[in-house]
Amino acid sequence: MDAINWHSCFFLLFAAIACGFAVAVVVVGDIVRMACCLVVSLAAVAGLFFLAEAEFLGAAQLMVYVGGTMVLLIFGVMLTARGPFVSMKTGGGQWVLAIVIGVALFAVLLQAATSTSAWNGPKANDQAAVPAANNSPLPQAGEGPGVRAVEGDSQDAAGQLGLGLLGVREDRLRRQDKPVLLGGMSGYLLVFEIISVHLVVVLVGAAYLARARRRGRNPESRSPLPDPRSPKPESP
Amino acid sequence: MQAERAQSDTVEFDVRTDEMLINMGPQHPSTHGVLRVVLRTDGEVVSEVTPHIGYLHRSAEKIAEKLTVRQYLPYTDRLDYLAAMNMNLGWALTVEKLLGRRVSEKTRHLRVIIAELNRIASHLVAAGCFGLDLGSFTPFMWTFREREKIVDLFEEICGARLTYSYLLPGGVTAGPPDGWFGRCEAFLDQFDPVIDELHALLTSNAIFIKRTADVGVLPPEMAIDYGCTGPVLRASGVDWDLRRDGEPICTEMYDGYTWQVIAPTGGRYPDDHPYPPVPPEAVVGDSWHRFFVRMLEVVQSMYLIRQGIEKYSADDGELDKPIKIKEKLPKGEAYLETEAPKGQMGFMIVGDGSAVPWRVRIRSSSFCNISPLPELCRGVLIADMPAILASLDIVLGEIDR
Amino acid sequence: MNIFTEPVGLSHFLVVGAVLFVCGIICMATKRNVLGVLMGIELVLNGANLNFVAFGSSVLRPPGTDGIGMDGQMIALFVIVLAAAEAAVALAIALSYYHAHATVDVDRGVELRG
Amino acid sequence: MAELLISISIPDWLAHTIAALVQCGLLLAIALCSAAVGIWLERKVSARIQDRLGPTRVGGKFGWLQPPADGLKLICKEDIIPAAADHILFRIAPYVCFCATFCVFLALPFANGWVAVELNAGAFFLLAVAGLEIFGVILGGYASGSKWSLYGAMREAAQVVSYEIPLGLCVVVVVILTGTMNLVEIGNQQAGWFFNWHIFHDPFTFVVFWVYVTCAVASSNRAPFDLPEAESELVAGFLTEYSGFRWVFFFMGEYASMFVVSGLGALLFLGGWNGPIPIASLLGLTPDGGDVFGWIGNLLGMCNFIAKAFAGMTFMIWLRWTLPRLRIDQVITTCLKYCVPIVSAMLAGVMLWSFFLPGGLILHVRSRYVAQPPSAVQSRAESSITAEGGCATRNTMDIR
Repeated sequence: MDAINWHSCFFLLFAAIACGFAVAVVVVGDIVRMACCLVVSLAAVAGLFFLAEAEFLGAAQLMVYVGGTMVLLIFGVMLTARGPFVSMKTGGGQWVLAIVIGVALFAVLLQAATSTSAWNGPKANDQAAVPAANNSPLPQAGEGPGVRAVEGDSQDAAGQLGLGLLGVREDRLRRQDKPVLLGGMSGYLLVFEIISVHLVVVLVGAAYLARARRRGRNPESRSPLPDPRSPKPESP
Repeated sequence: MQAERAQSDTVEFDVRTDEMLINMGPQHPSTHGVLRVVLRTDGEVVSEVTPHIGYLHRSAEKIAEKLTVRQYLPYTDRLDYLAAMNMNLGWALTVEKLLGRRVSEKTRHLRVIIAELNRIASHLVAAGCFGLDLGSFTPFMWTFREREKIVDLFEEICGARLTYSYLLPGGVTAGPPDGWFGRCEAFLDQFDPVIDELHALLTSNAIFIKRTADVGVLPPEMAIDYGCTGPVLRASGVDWDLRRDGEPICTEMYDGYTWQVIAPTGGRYPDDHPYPPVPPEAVVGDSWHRFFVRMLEVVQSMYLIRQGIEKYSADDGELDKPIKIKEKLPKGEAYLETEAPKGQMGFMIVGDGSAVPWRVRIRSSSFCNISPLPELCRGVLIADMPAILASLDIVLGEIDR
Repeated sequence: MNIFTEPVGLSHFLVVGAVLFVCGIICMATKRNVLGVLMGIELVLNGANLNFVAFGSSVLRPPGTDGIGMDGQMIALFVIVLAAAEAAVALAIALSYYHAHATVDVDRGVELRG
Repeated sequence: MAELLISISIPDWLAHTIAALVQCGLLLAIALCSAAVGIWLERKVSARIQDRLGPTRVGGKFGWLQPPADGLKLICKEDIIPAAADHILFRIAPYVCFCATFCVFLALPFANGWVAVELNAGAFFLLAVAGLEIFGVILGGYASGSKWSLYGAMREAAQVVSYEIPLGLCVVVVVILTGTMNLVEIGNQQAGWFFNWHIFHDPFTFVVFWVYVTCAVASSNRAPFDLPEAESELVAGFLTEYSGFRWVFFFMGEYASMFVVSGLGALLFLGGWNGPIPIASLLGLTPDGGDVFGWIGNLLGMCNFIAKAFAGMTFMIWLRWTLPRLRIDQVITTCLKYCVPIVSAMLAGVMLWSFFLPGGLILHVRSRYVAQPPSAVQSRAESSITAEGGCATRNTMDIR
């Protein structure tokens, strides 16, 4: 019984949690419990990111998704709760239809995922033990001829991502021999700018959409209670 | 006028949530006893406040029709249990007014000393509970440490620590033990720095000012309309204190004493008091001024006590003895209001010739002081409600009687 | 091929991504609460994200084959950020929907007016 | 650790699990001890402020055993779950709260290299996990089923979420200064005398430190920002329905987060394990002087770090027992109208400062790294921190 592959064990653990709670989100009726199951599922996905050597991304997922978006949803649930957290039931027919479509879609995806051999991952025999947690040694400085696999230094993913955002595609720099193409290695600077402007517009729009309804225009917006004993003479 | 102002600056509310009816009390820690306040809130903003009282009603006035005037004294202690001496004094003065008697100079000076000592104790409790309601626990501990010393002094005189039954109609049961005045002066001397500490801790504290300045503003006309009295009235800029402007029987007690009524008339306090200046945000009549008026009254009371001790020891007369247990009351009625720490306490006695009064009516100062609460708390945040309540300094024993 | 001893490959990640994706679709289809639909969308986005990261990571592929490298993580980062913005707008719409219909039941939104 | 166990022929997977359990146990011990000492410290310091003695009876003259006594008492208390409560959520809320704070201990370094998991994006991970604590509170508030606890929970969620932004920005400022998010690296760069600390690095960071203190106090819900447990209005906020052992977890969560936040502040601004006077390097207790000396040097560093963390906690306790509480809208306005603008301005300031004047406030002669073609990564990886007499070589990365 050769050595346990820790990487796979943790993968199975996080995958089980992610899928289990994703199914729980679908099954559970009460909206708040649904939100909690979703939170755990997203946290498990963040774990999967850590396992796939995307450390910075895992932390980003934890912070933005689980910390931000889910709190937003929980606030939404609390603000729109009507009475004792009513849970709306859907008819049986819709469930059956949805599940049939779901299973069909899943079968297609499963077939696609497992059929291509290239994706079946490194075989145990033709490769040294998968680096579970240790950081691979620093890339040798020597310039290999032509394209060769760069061992992404997971230790420095955040640095690479940051540089990528600023336009320097560091991981591609060393592998491109022809200087003329070096110019083409532009990173994501333009995309980064567009998205930041887009975010500002979106959030201002969201704030405007949910603005106060109290004043004027909306007829049925309730103004604060008429003061029964207000000193104004005209009150009966 | 107040309603419009409150309505216009109600916090612009983002999302229309359901209005919540929330019950604060009767066992709520910040309602000074058994007061139940029903809040109608829209999110954080309080749109309607309705206080419910009566949980501490013991029909004190009905019992008075069964007891003679001297036997009823312990009941007056239980009205405002934080200032029992002042309640006794009010009852005693009313009986003396009914009987048409006056007490000797020495007794008068002793009454001034003890009444002012109890005023300091009551104001200390008010300051401590105010700090507690705003969230800082330390002033509560400091004020109660000082109050313990005053209560020790009272224990030496009459044996009790909260409900004293000492100032009887006609005189006092027994004079203070020797050396009592020395200890009294020792307490006053060490009390000065404590006042400065309290000012540093609360009055000039930025967060305290932010929480109390311009909160629960009670304009003078509304204060008078609702019949508020005492520090609540004076903080709204009405210069009215029964010890100086009251009936002759009250003002005679303070003859020969030099002191000042504390009220921000025209936005300024009487003399250039040595304590922290009034912050710019504070509006006359807000919670901050109510707190500040009490703190300055404590200083005035200290002057009065010192003068009282000098006059008492200079006078070589005799302390009067109280009236007989079964003293006959003349046919007729007498009503007198005296300046208690929380406001004007009114006692009305209707005598029908026998020793037992035919009817007794008590006008409570806290009852009137709490009546503007719904007006003050309209459009205010939930966190301000206890702050305003604490600034009014009410005692439920007195309200429910 | 005992899963515990074999190193995990790309297809395993893809399967998990598919499960999340399908759960999201079913959730969006069956939930009548606006916020339930929103949560379905979150699941779908996460499924997609997982695939991006799986393709981009160097560990999951046999050494020598060249995946999409850092682009996977980059796109996943953008998806996360945009999903947050999308959730904000969706919540704003849900709140105004709640204002108009006084309920969050999706089936009530049948009129095109207002 | 695991190799040690394998060597005595324990099967491989068992060895790894035991090693992992030992490490977790150690971390849990640190978290609980910091909470317990925090409780004792709070009682003693608040007593001194209020002219009283604090616990003196339990365990010797200074009441050392008061925290365990409290814990025992709370464990024996009856565990009440209100009828209207949502049972499952009610039960898991305290554990979510405590785990969020406990996770931070994973990445918090106590000395050079003494850290459970040395993450490359350590600072970022801390911020992400700190955001999870809100769930425990919201679940607790919602699950208790009462209006008052829901109010408390919503207030706390609004407060912590809004204070996460300036807190994050403060951490970003330090990350810009040091060029790395690896907490151990941040600590090491402040080696040497106290003027090497980041707080004295430049005027902007000094201001950012005080904004960090405000946000730290607010995000761990300590006075004067302790709205959720505002006794006077909401009785005890979301904690009203909790009693006995569950309440202990919330309580531990709060004190552990106090320790964590002041620890992080010490690490980012006050030099972490580097004391004002670099005793360890003066006495030659540095790692290159041999294993044992290195270990002792680290031990000194750890004491330094814990002392600073407890100094931070004492400051928070001192704030709590002197200042009254702020109203909810004042809390949020201080965050959005004061903290965020100030930190953003300082962020811009620090960026300009570190671009033009990469040296410390006391301008040491700094040897800037000449950028080697073409890969900037290599220059950064090979630069090493040599502390010769306090002149730290700063490894600024040149971005062409």
